[in-house]
Amino acid sequence: MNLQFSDEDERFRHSIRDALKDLVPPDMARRTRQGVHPTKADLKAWNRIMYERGWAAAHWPKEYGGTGWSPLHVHIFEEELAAVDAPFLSYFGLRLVGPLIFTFGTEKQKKQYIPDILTGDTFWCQGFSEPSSGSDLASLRTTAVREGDEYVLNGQKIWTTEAHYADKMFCLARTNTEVPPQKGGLSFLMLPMDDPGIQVRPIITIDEGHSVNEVFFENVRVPVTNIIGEEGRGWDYAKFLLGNERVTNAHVPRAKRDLVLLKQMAETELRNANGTLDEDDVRRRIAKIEIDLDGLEWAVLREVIGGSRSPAIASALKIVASELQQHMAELAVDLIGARGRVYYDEADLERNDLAASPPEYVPGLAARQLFLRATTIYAGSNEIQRGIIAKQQFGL
Amino acid sequence: MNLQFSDEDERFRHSIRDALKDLVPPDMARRTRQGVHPTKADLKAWNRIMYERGWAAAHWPKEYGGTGWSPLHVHIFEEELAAVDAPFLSYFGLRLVGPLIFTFGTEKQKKQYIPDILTGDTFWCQGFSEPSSGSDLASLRTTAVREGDEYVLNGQKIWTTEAHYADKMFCLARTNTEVPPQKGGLSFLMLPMDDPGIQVRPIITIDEGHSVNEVFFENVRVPVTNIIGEEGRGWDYAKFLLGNERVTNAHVPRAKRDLVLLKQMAETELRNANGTLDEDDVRRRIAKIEIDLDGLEWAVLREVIGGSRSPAIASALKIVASELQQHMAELAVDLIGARGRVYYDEADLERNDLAASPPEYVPGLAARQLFLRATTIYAGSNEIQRGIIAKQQFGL
Amino acid sequence: MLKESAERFVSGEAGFQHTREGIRFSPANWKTMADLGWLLLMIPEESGGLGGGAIDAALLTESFGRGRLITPYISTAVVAAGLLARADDFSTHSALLESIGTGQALVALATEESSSRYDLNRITTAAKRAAGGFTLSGEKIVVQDGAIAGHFLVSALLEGKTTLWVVDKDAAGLTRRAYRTIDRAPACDLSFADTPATLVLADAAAPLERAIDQARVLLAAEALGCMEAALSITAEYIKTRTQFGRTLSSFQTLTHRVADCYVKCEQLRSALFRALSLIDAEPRARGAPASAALITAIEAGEFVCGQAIQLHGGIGMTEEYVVGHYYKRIRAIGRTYGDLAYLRRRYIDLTQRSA
Amino acid sequence: MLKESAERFVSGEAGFQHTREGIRFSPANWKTMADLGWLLLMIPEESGGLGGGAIDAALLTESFGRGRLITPYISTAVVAAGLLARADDFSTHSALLESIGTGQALVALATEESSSRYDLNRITTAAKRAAGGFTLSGEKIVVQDGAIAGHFLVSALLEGKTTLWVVDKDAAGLTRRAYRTIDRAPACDLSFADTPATLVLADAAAPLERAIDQARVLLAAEALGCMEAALSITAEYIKTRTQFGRTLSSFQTLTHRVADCYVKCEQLRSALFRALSLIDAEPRARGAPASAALITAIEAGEFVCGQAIQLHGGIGMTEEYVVGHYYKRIRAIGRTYGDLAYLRRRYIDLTQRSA
Repeated sequence: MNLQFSDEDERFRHSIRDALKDLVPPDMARRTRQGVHPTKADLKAWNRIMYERGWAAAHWPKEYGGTGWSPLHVHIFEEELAAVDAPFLSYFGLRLVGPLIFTFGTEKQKKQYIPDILTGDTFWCQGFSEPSSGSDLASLRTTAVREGDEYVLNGQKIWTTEAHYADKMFCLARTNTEVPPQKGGLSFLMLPMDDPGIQVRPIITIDEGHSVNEVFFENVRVPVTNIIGEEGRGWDYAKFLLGNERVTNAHVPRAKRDLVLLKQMAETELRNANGTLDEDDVRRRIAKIEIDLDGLEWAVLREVIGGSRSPAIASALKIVASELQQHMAELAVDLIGARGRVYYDEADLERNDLAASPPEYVPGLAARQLFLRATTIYAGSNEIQRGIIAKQQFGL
Repeated sequence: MNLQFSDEDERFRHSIRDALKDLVPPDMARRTRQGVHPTKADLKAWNRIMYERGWAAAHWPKEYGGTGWSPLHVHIFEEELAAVDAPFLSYFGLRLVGPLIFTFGTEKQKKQYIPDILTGDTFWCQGFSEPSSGSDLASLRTTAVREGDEYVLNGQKIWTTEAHYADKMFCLARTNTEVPPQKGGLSFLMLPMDDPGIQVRPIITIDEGHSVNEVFFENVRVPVTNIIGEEGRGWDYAKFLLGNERVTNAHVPRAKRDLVLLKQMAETELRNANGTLDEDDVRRRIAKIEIDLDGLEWAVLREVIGGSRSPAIASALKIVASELQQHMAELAVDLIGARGRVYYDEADLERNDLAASPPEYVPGLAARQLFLRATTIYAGSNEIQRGIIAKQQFGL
Repeated sequence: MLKESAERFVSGEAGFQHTREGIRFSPANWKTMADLGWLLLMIPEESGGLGGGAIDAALLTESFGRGRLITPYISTAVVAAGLLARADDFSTHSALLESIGTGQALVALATEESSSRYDLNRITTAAKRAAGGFTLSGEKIVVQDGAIAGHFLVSALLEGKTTLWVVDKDAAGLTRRAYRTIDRAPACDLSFADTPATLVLADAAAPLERAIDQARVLLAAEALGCMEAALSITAEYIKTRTQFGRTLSSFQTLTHRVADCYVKCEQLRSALFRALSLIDAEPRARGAPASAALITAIEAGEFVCGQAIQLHGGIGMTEEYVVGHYYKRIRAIGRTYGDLAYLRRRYIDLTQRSA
Repeated sequence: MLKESAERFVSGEAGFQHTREGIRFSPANWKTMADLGWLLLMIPEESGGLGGGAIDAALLTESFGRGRLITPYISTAVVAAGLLARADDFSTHSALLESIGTGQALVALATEESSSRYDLNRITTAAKRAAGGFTLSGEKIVVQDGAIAGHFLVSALLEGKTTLWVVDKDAAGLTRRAYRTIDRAPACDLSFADTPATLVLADAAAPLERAIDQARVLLAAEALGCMEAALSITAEYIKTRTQFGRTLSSFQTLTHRVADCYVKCEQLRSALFRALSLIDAEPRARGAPASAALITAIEAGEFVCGQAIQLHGGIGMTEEYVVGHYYKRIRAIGRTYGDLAYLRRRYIDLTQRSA
């Protein structure tokens, strides 16, 4: 298999690069570089800028407001976005519920939800995980009991990213507790987050940041028209979403940008360290990361262009990408010496009042390393992925 | 816990060191350094030399021909032996069946077998593993059916080290197939290897060396007086042997000597490589090995002096020691460049007609690295050891 | 006896389980530690201490690790007290040492600078003779326990030599910027502008290295405590947590991971015992095992406490739960008295280059 | 089509399964390969070859890996043929190139010396003008396929430049000491004493580096074949082998290990595709991915084929069984056209130091 960017691809890349020049506000770019959890204001502002250029949902078909670009062009576009430190647009509307709605939803639902997803006026969150479920969707317990034209929702979600930002949630609930979730028991429902029966409790993660939440449902009444697709097909739709994620979850464009920054940082620190850092070890670790990342990119491009070759590939990509993110974050912290144990408060960062007078790249690195411990846990822990590979690829 | 060698220990060490000076014939020492599987002639000759000084079974009680030294002195003695590249005396008589006989055997058995073990006139091998058993002694199938004053032995052993050298074998066989091996079904029997019902087939390992064998029994008749201890207690005796092995299997004295040689070799190669080897990486790998080995030695000394603290320790020692041996062997091969892929025949070695005009330490390194892949498999694979730890230490 | 008393202390009022709402330095705990006689444990009797050894102190710090205690014990009671006890002019500093013993004085060591990377002699802070004594000028960063200390032991260059000084927190020309570290320990940066200082050691390189080797070994002991606690909590957790209708402990991958963690703990324990046995040996024989112990602690700790998070899954990632705090302490331990790069280089210099 | 034909070849008469009694170079196989047109596959059509690309050759070597074939394909048909096709004076060497194509000539590359450690320019063998031409003096070690070759391409210094020469095995003053490598490939040492030689390249550094980058990528492809075969044999083995009354595949630790191996194979596959796509790029853009592919092959291969032995247990350690042979081939692959230390340094030079 030969895979090279054509001249046309290169022209496309340059046109994007030109268009993106100076588009990201500098403080927004700095926050992205520093790995701060993006603020809602940043996300909304950037979503609007992208929307105005028709690029909010670059990966969508044209008819729903996307660009209609080829997967390879979308990939190039995302690389260029990452290269200018653009914030990552909120995932849940544009990547998850949007495609779910335009693929399985009614015409009315498309009209009602899609435009606000594109503009960023409505933010979404995803209610999948539950306290008892961990990596196991089959054990979901939240119930949606039909009463007339409504479902009555009771239960609890956990690890709900951006629930504290979100205007709406789409979630999995058991619409039929008589049958197992895999066999028709699950459905996708959409609900407004300001329903009085919904309570959001922040979960502070070990980086002391707030990006995930617990969400409690107490007799939340959802009109039956808020179901996506057919009742009982939630399991299938969840698999559809996971299929969409197989490539994006590798976060290659972002990782490539991080590697550029990491290499710059390493040169700076190596220069300053003047022999007190272990240069060969640093260079070897960078080389290992770069080799793995180049390989990962190639694997993703093969998926993007050639379509999936094996059900185990997505799991392999997840394992490699998550470990790679961790290794990059670990190396970054190792480069900065004793400053790697300083706690940098995001407020200090905004006030630019920083302990240990660090270079710009220092604050956020230690917190980011801590937060990224989660990458080998979430979206199906790496142990789960190994189980999938053993089963799917080898029948073990 | 404070652990330091006393002045008396140091005096002991020096007395041994003086006594060992020039005791090992130079070609024998070279073969030991080169990691050649020791010849029977070497083993017999060295056993005799040790015997004449009363040191063949340094770790045994005085009454059976040992030295009666403290475990710490035995450890020091073994270190000094390793330091002069003495061959490792054959394990099975001196380490295994000897103690089994003097602990559980009859007076007659002691008189009959112990003297020849001490002199090295009788070499033993151990019949434990079978094709179907791997790490699982409970699935042994070799049977010893009592007929009058004899057992009739049928079955097969595998991985029998030195069976092609051995004069006698002690082996586990099922004397009662009605009860499980753990519950009285196993016994230890001793047999002469020249019995016509015994067939030894060499197994060539991936280093192309011959140290292990398959052994087939066809109606081998063993007098009932050749049973060790009581019939049916084979399982307990096997555990007794494993207990004896918990420290010796770490091979610390030998590994310390290997590390000295490895460090010398590294300095030579680094000097010659003149920048083409990755000096920092080599030094870091040596440091890692040394730190782990020092730790292993300390763990062994704690066992030697303090006695066992936890049933999981032996498994931990086995895991660490086996991986350490592999890492040392791998580094050694990595140091010698393209010569690391040359196959050195033991015959070439003796004729000193060697490919790629290597330094003395080169031949044998590649084969040794290959052979040591077995360390994580034999004596209970490292996976088995992890299972033991999980169960014994954590009740998992 | 010390061991039991330490364990009682940690499992009683002081440990993480009981201070979860605000995991931070507790003056009350410190007072108790003073009352128990722990704060001058390692100080020779002739200097007013208990004359205990590093083995005793290691029992304490291992317990502190287990209880995830935020305490300036190592910085104040081991490093600072140890250095003050060896002061060139002991009488000048005996009162401060005594106050450490009663728990009234907290003294932090300020050696790290923007580009020292743990090298004690790679500093630019300078001492200078001034009217009536000496002053210091320069900057120190990430001073362990600096935010709560009343005095600082500060390294500075004088005539090309590394010297050690004591500075009062309220001294003229001293600016302190207080903050905390990822493990919730109090820290600070210090900026000296002609700040009056009193000499402790005119030739500080060797005593500093010795004091910090002690700190390294005691940090390794604390790491062992963290790891043991995190591991035992994890082993219990997987016995009860169910997934896919089975307890997690029925998945062999997870139980074998626990076994791997156990092996790492045992390796650290051995390295630690070795370092403790050689802690009073000559610098080379002391420095290599001390570095080896901390190297092992950092590597093994990253694995064990990292896997404690991994095996817990999501809950392990939360600030509310305890295992993440063990992990963060390990991360901080690995960046206090040397990191892996520094310690490995030092170890190699001591063992692979001729003296 | 090439892929299927390669697989048929390997699973038919040529593969390991069928030559187990004597795993060694087979002249009959070589003849078949010549008949199939594989031996000048990568040679441009104008030089008498098929004008195929490295991707085609990689399909072959991956199959050879899978079948654990002992073949001088890379040394003769890729490296030597490729260099001869680029000879300064093609007409002098076209006959030898043609004989490679027909399978009659085996040509081995002799570049490594006692202290070159894979650096093509770190040599001492010298060329010198003599009556009627040139002669070489010096020594080469571990010449891949040297024991069966009829000619050698030999690197030597002439006026400070690395030059390349062809030498007949029967040339005057040439001593050959034949032996084999751990993977049962035929090798030799060569000693030249005023040995007559014919010039191939007067400025050989760049073409040699290019030819060897091709060899590296094709070796990586062969490693992938070894790994895939070892892994699939292992996965099947653990399904049937029982221990403690259960199949090995019921132990999650083992099935997850298989999954880890799969991930490594996929990583290598990606690195390989990348290197193949860039194999004709300029030296820097070609060299980094070529090195990366072989680095990945060596590391992933050590893991996958090592675990194939581990998961088999004792049987995997025997010379009679196949997985050990895959492992040994990986070990040899990692010491042929550069080892990890060399390749990493080269990769870093190409990617982290400015041009």
